[in-house]
Amino acid sequence: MLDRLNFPQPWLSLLLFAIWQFLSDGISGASVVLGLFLAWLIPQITQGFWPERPGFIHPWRMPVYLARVLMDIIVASVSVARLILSPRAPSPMFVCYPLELEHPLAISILASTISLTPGTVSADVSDDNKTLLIHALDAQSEQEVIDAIKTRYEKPLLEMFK
Amino acid sequence: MSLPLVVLLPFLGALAAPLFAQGGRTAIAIAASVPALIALAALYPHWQTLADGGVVLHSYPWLPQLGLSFSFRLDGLSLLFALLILLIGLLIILYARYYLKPQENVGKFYALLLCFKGSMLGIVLSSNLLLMMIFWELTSLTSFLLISFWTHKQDARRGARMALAVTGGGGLALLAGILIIGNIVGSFELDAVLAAGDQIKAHSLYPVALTLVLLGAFTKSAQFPFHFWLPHAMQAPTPVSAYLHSATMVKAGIFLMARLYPALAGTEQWFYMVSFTGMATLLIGAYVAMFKHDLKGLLAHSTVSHLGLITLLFGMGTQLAAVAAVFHVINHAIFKASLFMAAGIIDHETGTRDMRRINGLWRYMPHTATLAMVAASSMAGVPLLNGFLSKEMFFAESLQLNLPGIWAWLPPLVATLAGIFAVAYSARFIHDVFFNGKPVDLPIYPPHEPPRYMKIPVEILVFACIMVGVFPALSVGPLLYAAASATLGGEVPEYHLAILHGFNLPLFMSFAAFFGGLLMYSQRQRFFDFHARFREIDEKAVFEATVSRIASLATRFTGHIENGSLQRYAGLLVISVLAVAIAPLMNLGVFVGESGLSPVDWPTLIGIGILILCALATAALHRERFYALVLLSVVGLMVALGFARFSAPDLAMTQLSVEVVTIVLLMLALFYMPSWTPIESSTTRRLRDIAIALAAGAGMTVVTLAMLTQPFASISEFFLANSKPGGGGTNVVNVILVDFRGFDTLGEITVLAIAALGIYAMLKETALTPPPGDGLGHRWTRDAYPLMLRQIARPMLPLALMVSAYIFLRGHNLPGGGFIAGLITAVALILQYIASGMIWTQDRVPFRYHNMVGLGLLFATIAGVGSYAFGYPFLTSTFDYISWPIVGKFEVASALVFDLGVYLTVIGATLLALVSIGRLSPHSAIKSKKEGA
Amino acid sequence: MITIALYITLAMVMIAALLNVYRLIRGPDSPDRVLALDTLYINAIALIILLGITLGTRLYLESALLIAVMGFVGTVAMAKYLKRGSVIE
Amino acid sequence: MNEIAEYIIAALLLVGGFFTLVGAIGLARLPDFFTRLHGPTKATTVGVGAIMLASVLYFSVSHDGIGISEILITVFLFMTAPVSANILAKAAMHIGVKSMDDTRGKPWEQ
Amino acid sequence: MELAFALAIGALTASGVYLLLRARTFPVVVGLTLLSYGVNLFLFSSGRLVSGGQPIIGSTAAYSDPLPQALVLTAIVIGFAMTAFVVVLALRNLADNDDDHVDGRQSGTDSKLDSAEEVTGK
Amino acid sequence: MNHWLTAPILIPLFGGMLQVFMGYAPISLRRTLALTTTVLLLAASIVLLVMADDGSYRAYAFGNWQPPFGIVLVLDRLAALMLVMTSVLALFCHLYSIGGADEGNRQFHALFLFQLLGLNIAFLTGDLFNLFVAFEVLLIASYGLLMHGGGTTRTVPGLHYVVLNLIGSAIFLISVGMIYSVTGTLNMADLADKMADVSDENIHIVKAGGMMLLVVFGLKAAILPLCFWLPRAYAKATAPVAALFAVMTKVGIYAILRVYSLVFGDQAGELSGLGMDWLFPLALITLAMGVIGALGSESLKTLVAWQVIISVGTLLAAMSLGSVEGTSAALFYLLNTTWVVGGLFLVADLISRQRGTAADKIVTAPRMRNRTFLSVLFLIGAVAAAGLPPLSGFFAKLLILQSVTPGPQMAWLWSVILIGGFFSLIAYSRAGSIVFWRNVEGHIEDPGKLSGTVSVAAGALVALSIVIVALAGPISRYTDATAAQLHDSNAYIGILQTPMVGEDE
Ligand code: NA
Ligand code: NA
Repeated sequence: MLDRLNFPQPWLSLLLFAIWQFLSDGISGASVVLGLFLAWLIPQITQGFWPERPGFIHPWRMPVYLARVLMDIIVASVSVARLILSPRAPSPMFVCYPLELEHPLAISILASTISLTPGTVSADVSDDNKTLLIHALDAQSEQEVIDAIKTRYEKPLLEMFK
Repeated sequence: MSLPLVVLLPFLGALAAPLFAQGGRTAIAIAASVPALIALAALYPHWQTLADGGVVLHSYPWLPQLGLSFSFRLDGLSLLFALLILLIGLLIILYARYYLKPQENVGKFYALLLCFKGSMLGIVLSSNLLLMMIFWELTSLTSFLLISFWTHKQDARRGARMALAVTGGGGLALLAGILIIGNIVGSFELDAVLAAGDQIKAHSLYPVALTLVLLGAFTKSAQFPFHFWLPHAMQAPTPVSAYLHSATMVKAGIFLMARLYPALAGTEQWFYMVSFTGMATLLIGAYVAMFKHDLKGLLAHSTVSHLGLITLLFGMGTQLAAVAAVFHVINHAIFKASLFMAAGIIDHETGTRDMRRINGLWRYMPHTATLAMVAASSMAGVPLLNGFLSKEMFFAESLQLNLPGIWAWLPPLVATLAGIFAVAYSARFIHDVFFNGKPVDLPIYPPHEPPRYMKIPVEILVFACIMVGVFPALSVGPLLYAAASATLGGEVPEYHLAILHGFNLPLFMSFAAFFGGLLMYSQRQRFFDFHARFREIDEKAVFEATVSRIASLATRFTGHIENGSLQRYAGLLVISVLAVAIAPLMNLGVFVGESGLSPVDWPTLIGIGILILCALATAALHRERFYALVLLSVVGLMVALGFARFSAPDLAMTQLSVEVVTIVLLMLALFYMPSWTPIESSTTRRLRDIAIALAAGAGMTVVTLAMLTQPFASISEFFLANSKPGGGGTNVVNVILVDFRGFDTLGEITVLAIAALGIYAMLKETALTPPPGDGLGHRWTRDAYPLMLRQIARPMLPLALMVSAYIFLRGHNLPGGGFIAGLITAVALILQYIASGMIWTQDRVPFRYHNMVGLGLLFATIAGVGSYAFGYPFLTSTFDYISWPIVGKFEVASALVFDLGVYLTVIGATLLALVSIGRLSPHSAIKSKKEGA
Repeated sequence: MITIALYITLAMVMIAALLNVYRLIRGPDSPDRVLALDTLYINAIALIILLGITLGTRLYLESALLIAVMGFVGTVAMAKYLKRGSVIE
Repeated sequence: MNEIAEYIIAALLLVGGFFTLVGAIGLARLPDFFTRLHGPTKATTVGVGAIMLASVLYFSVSHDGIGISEILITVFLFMTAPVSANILAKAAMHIGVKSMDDTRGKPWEQ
Repeated sequence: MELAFALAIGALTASGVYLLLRARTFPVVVGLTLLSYGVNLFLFSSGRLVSGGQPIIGSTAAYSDPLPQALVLTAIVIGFAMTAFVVVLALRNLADNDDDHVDGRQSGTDSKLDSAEEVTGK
Repeated sequence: MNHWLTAPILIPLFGGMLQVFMGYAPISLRRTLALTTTVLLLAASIVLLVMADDGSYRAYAFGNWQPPFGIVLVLDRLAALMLVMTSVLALFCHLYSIGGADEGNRQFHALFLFQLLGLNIAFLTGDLFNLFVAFEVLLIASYGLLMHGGGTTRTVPGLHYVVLNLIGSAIFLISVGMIYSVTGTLNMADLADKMADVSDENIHIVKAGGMMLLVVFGLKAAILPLCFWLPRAYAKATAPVAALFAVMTKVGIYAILRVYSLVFGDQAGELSGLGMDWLFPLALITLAMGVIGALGSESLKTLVAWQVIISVGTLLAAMSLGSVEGTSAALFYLLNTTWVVGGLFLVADLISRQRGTAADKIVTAPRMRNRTFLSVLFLIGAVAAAGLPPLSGFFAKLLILQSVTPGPQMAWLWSVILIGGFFSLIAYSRAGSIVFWRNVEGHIEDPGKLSGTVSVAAGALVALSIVIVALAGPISRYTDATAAQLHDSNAYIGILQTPMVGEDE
């Protein structure tokens, strides 16, 4: 019994604890106790579902990356809005993007980023996790799209995940 | 006590009889005789009372609400019948001992015979009409079983069913008649009824009551036009025919007429109904008897005729006629029983009853022949035999009927004609059987005399024929007097029992009948030829065909209405609702009530517009099933928004979660189903359905509008006021769910649990072939678990659990609670199944859903039972605010345990259901894992 | 100020919802419909938030959260049905 | 209430409403499924995010303290929108939804 | 507002009833779902329509009637259980009879008139 | 606070939960526990019957909330009678099921006990919406039970049964909404109290709601034209389930009796006796339809299933007379018909097991084993069901016939009941003589042996018709008192004044 009194996924526990404090409208004795309990209990239940730890090596770079993505999202929205409202027909294109990332979580993050950022939506990941199919709404050339993604998103992610 | 004993003993004997069956036929016959012997002994002490004109009454209360009592009455009439039943019964028992074959089921036979005897005694001894009714129907039932004793014979089965249908059906009419009489008199006790004759006859319902009672009597006593069952009942073993169909049961109808004579007779209606029925029966029975080649058939039709004779006598309505009727009951019972037994012996010894084959038996069995010839002579009305006496009385009475004009000739004419036929068929019975050349391939040849003891009953009866014929006053005088007196209610007319009453018109009629009959028999071939021109109706076949036809009509009719179409049943249901609701709704008058309409707000209106559009589109476009699901989702979403818009956050959340789970469920099912619904109904049909649907929709609209615009007050003020102080929560909906109406919630999670268990059980052995691709010709993709989905789904689970915990804990005070929390957890788990598959997920779920369902129910129930300890009723909640160091002040409510039960049940049930369906899929080869093992 | 903005926003969101329904009914293909439904779900989140602001209460926020969760699961399930047939296997 | 906050809230609301509408217009107007995918994925998500932010601000300023649920919803939306888009795109490619004529490149066989 | 609301309930009922009268399990289930939406809204509205009156003590001045809300909540959950069961039963029907008819007839023995009209998908 | 009132609910609930947990325990253990539960339930029901016989109303307020605010259970003579009737039937059905019919589904006993739970809640509850919940509990359990036993034949009738009842549930909810929207309450006593005060504008809504409720109850009770789902469903169900279902239609009858004698009782002013004028003719037509169905039946179980419909027609006809006598007679008949029909389903199943492929079809077949025993059982059952003397059915019918006062109603009732009885007689004699007597050459391959338990269960249930006759006096005294109590709705309304725990009494 005692050996179960651990935190199998400390990061997750921490995250859950933090979220609990937000959810319970301010920090109080009760919320801390309950938060601790849940931060322990929930990973106990769910640890089977999340066995592979993400291979984070530089987690602190995440906020920077997220901030960049957030900015890009806003820009993307504006550009999509402009395109949608303009009478001009878009010139779309499917792009096959060669992946360097290997970890599935990292690939997912990249694919998500691509979908949220200007002009592109990730449509598919190849079975061997080597290629990403991207639909670009209004792109000039395939290489241009690939290069933009490579430098702007995949590089930082490569640094974070190994 | 002795009277109930007399009736009940045979029933007890019936229970005991099969035990004696082991001891062989003799043992059981002796055992079966015991009840009758005891009964005779029990009746003997009452004789003096009866001879003095008294009545013996034994009465015990039974069901006063019904007017039913356990009361018995012994008077002359019932004594006469009881003696017939008991004495002839004894003879029958003896006779049957030899008649039945050792390998036959004698236990069953004697048991049934005793049951019958008890029922018959019950009829004649009952002093309560309802009690009599019970025994009446019992005789129908037991006779049904006796007639069909040889169940392997088709004719026996059919004859039995026909007898049951006619006599049982008549019994129902009789029941109605008796109930009316009881209603008029205010009692079913015989004394009261017999005393209330004038009251009954004056009542407006008298004609109905009389008709119904007579229907009962006529069917039982085989009166025209219900006589047809009796000859077919002759498929019974001969002891049964002799006992039931000549001596006793068929006399029950006669008994009834005699019994109720003071209460019902003496009116024109009685006269016409009874005497004309009797006349018709008399004539038809006598006529047909002549042409029967079957020995028992002849006797059966003769019985019909004689029963008609007795009925006619009762119908005449004069006191002397009634005396004659009672007298003929005795005489007929005696000679006809002996004749049946003789016929049974002949059948027994020759193997056939066909008179065309049976000839010249005189040479083989002179003893039996002598007996039969005497009895047959009695039946023909030969002087010095008992039959002659009552027949003379009958002829005399037939002359007394004062019918108007030329009709006055009818009764004597019919009587004489019937007499002629009677002599003719009696002559046939004698001549055609015992003389008339040599036997024609008898199955048993040469015939012998039967065993000695088999003849004894016949001898006794034939002896009685002679005794009564020669010394009527001495032999039956007192009994007849007592019976007649009881029948007539005390006043007995002057009558003389003598061998001869001098040379008068009745005697002349007898002579005419005698010689006419002999003449007719000598010219029989002409009559046979004449009769052969008419097609003989086989009533049994007609009856059988009628029943079959009714049955097949019923089958067709039922099949037509109950056609197995859900559409029809559902349509009927909806139409029924419309039918009952339409009148009140039409009366609504104004559609918009007092409170009027509230102002419109456009966004809501647009939302409602979308809702209506998508609802109608779902119906209109339902054939493309997936499309219908998408539209349905929109409708569900809009409903949820509607709940939120009109102040029901809890409902909005529940609706949303349930809707998604439902859609997932529908898609799980749709996978195996055709993607398209073909058009299968005609345009008319669809138009009709549209009309029904529109009517239902219009009705709901009208009701809703009327309802929403009326001012309103409800008990909810109490909930709002007491939620916080009494229930410890500010979310009133939640407090209602877990506290005020917690019992509903317990029921509801039980429903959820049962549904899940039922689904699990139902799908356990179901195998479905999944389609190889969608309906549009695409094969399914190989990629079952897309990478992005898998990656996002996994962190979703702990987050969802966190949110569930949050929603759960705040539920008592803010929107949320066990349900919604449960559904969030369930949906998060479902997402795991969708993203990563059954095997993967199932391996990681640390609990079994079955147990979770059970545990949830258990928590909720225990939370409820807990209050017993404090002397409070089930589900009384308690809460307190507790202060702990560090933690601070917090609320503890027992309702939370209840809500935890809800939470667990919802998760367990939802997943058990979905996983059970998911397991059908070919990829989930984990049937024996976790859930299945 | 906020009230006017609320009304304008509400109008825009409602128009958006109508456009989504148009796409949903128009199709032409099932993915279009599911996409429209998904978008409608997200619109519904906006509506709920706006409702909360209008009423000045946060009691409806969890409904919004639930729409987000349920909309996602619903979309995923439908998309999986379209390409794979069996949603849970 | 703080007037600046009011302006910010109003602006956020309008921006949110605008993007929501734009996403829907894109869904309604763009020529093929894959192009239609872009509008909702980005614009609508951002629009709702803005409205959410308005809500956070509104309740923080008015009375109820900081609204974290809205943030949670927004984060959730940003996490799931790409996944929805992805799986829908896969479904569309599987079904063989027509892409507009001058699309370069080809969707994958599923 | 009430009129629109009433019309919505009417539309849900009408659509539901029409689908209930179809000959296959799937539309029947969809019809049941629609009908139950209508019924739930109706039962909900038996406490009348109130804006911003969520029955959370202290959250508003005038509360809407909480009792119908609780009843509808119960009804929704029960309805879900029932729908789940009937869906599974429909599957079972499909498995047992190779057919999703509800009108008791076997596939292939459809009457002439009906099969003449039959249209099979796209 | 008298906790006995919760016994008929808690016993099957705990018993059922235990079964859920024990799905994988040895079958003998599960059977023992399940049967123990049923026996306990019977004992508790008898205790309640004795309690109720003092003629008072006992209210049990869940959560200690004063009615009409909380949910109350109300025990009166009628409720107690229904409880005992159901637990007796259930005991024998359960006994029969452990003779082997419970195999193949680990949840059978759980479903069975939950079914009883739902029934008991329905009989005891004093709350209209809780009645809905009770219906749902018993229905969902019955769906599960109906599908029990594998095979494909019961799927379609099961589907029909389920869908129709789901529509019924929807209608129930609409009715509840309509009635609540006017009265603002759900407690039946409170509703009864408020009926006279319903305003003229609102009365039509209540009327429509009340009538729709009647349709719902009519659907459960299987009254024409809502009865067609029943024959196939019952005929196809596993025998002990079909036998238990003998009580299912009676729940509808009970609900009609309860709601329309209380809420729309004498005190209800213009609303009193709502719908009863519809009921009488419909009941008679139902009876007639039942008889026609019975005549046309091609199997014994179908025949018995139509007998259920005959019973319903008879019961409703007597009830809709609206008199104390009529109600009492109906209750007497109810007891008789429920047990006998249940028994007949079991007997039909026993017969069917002895006849090889002919099963229970009314056709000639090789001679069955144990013919005498089975034919006696069938005879008793048929006599009791067809209403012939000397068994209970006759007395019940007699009571019904006598309960009507002279007039056109009497003419109709008598004619239909008596003529119906005549044709039932023909139907039963035809079926019995074909099944038992009309044999063809050949032998049945390995008919299952009749085990003691199943024979006892089936025999005991039909033999109850003899017991009823023996106890006819006390039983009819009880039903008289029940009917009298039922017709005094004001006494029931008195439960609103029941003191709560902690209040001064
Ligand atoms: Na001859
Ligand atoms: Na499909």
